[in-house]
Amino acid sequence: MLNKKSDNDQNKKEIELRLPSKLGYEKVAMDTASSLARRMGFDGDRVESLKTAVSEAVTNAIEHGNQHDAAMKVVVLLTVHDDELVISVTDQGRQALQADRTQDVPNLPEILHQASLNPGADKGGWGIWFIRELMDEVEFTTAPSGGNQVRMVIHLEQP
Amino acid sequence: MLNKKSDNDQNKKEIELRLPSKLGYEKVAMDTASSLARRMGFDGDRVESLKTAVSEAVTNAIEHGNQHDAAMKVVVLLTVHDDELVISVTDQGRQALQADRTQDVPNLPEILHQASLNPGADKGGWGIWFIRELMDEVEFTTAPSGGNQVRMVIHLEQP
Amino acid sequence: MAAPNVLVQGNGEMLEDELTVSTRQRDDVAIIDLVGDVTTFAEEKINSAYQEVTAQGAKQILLNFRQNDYINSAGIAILIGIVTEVNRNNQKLAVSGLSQHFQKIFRMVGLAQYADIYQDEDEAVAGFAK
Amino acid sequence: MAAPNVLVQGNGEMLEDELTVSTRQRDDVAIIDLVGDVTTFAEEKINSAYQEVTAQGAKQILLNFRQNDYINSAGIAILIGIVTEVNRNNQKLAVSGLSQHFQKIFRMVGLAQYADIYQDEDEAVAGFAK
Ligand SMILES: Nc1ncnc2c1ncn2[C@@H]1O[C@H](COP(=O)(O)OP(=O)(O)O)[C@@H](O)[C@H]1O
Ligand SMILES: Nc1ncnc2c1ncn2[C@@H]1O[C@H](COP(=O)(O)OP(=O)(O)O)[C@@H](O)[C@H]1O
Repeated sequence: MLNKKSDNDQNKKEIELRLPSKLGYEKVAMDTASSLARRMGFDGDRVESLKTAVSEAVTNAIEHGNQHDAAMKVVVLLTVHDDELVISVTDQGRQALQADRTQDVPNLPEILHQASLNPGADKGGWGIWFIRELMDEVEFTTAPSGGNQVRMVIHLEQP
Repeated sequence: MLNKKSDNDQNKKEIELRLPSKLGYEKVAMDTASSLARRMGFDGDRVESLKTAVSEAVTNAIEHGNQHDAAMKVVVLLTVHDDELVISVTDQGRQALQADRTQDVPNLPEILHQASLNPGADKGGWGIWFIRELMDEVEFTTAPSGGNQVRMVIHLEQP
Repeated sequence: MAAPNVLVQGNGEMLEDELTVSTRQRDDVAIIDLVGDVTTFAEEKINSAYQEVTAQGAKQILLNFRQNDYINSAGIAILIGIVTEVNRNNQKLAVSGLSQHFQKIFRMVGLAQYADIYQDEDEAVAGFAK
Repeated sequence: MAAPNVLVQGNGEMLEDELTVSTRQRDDVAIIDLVGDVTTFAEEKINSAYQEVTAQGAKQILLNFRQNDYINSAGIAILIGIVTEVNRNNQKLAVSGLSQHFQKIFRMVGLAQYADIYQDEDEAVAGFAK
């Protein structure tokens, strides 16, 4: 599933980044993706969208998939294509991602209502929705290793 | 040799980057190191030095160690310490680094003299010297895998 | 979103806590300046600043962003918490200084319904005065 | 330093060739503008620009750098090739527009002995006129 366009040459354009599951390190993934996208010719607005999507995916892998166990790795695979950048983020699956969570569309008035009843109510649930809104293609799968994997694609519009 | 200060916690602050051996990809390593160093608090001048050192080490790994075979990987390991950043760059050793080359001090007047006799003469040989001049500690070893490895340290001076 | 309520201090890494929060008063507006990253690590700082200006009787509050290249969903959740309190306390909230991208994010989330978005502080203070 | 004499065109990747070279004349100075990365991929472009201004009889040549965050040792080797030619052809060479870091690199290498380093184009043109 990882590389739909996979061919012999493709792994020659793959960059792999392995990060400790510690909040803060998602910024390294965000900056690496941002630098690569800028050098591929993505414009500023798309690069910003990519930064948010990558940081949310890695943050989820750290927080949920790997449960903040710093010794567990988050693997970010960036594959450069002529017309798109494909990013997959894989965790070690200490917690499995429930399929129904990937379709969540958070509702702010409802969240505010719940919080007005109980100030401690969860105000989150935006990460996956941001990724889906900001990227051109998004797919959630289970990696062969058993970890959760999100695959995101951002298309390069030729000027 | 890789992590002199290695302890149980240290691999929790290790970032690994694997790149194809294709010129241009050294820029991704350069940008990742630069982003990390800036976020650690290194000043602009030190970050520039680090960028040059990392790009030279990765370029050597691509050109010499892996002989431009894009399917061979260059592995960059970045380890965050409180007071320093340690970067090791490892290739797959298709060509071995001769120990005496690590002590080269290129001489511009001599290079220009040779080039005046033969315009095709090599005008390079600056990469390792740049790394040695710009980083606080530099060490060349052979990795357990058999590849060439350069380990560079840059110290964070506390303000 | 499990947001551990930690406040990590700089330890040479600087990868965690990169937000500076301060408060000041301008005309009838309590301004909370937010410089840096707005993530889960920001929770205590932002909530304290809000409680401080509220204890001082603030009725109009401006969250003035600056150099915030990194606001993530945990940061958005913190701001939703502030909106909850602002509603409860009958205050008015506005935001200024957001980049184009984060203005877009605020609109996507629906926060623009609860806090007017201004380009900069001057515009915001003028907006409150209307 | 094996510098393959390739000239790779943009193919959506943009990871290889990121240099734009152009030439112009100002007073008695032939200016070669270099915008972008100066690496092994720059060889043909820089050498052609040098040969072009030399064929036109240039005696004073300015390499005017701009937005060059990335000059590597292969780029330095190309510039050493230019110094060789400049010596052979009894021309004068100067450089301008380098960042602090690359001014330092040029001094470390010893290139400052063979090409005066100026902050910007105006300063360089004035320097040649002396
Ligand atoms: N990598 C992951 N592994 C396991 N569960 C996940 C992962 N990513 C997301 N989830 C689940 O999906 C939910 C929604 O995620 P998200 O939209 O990012 O919001 P939040 O992280 O704020 O809860 C999470 O609360 C979690 O239960
Ligand atoms: N990673 C490496 N693997 C094998 N040989 C290397 C490696 N790095 C450097 N070398 C050898 O050391 C020499 C000097 O390297 P360097 O100073 O970077 O200059 P240059 O690459 O321009 O020759 C190279 O020409 C090569 O023979």
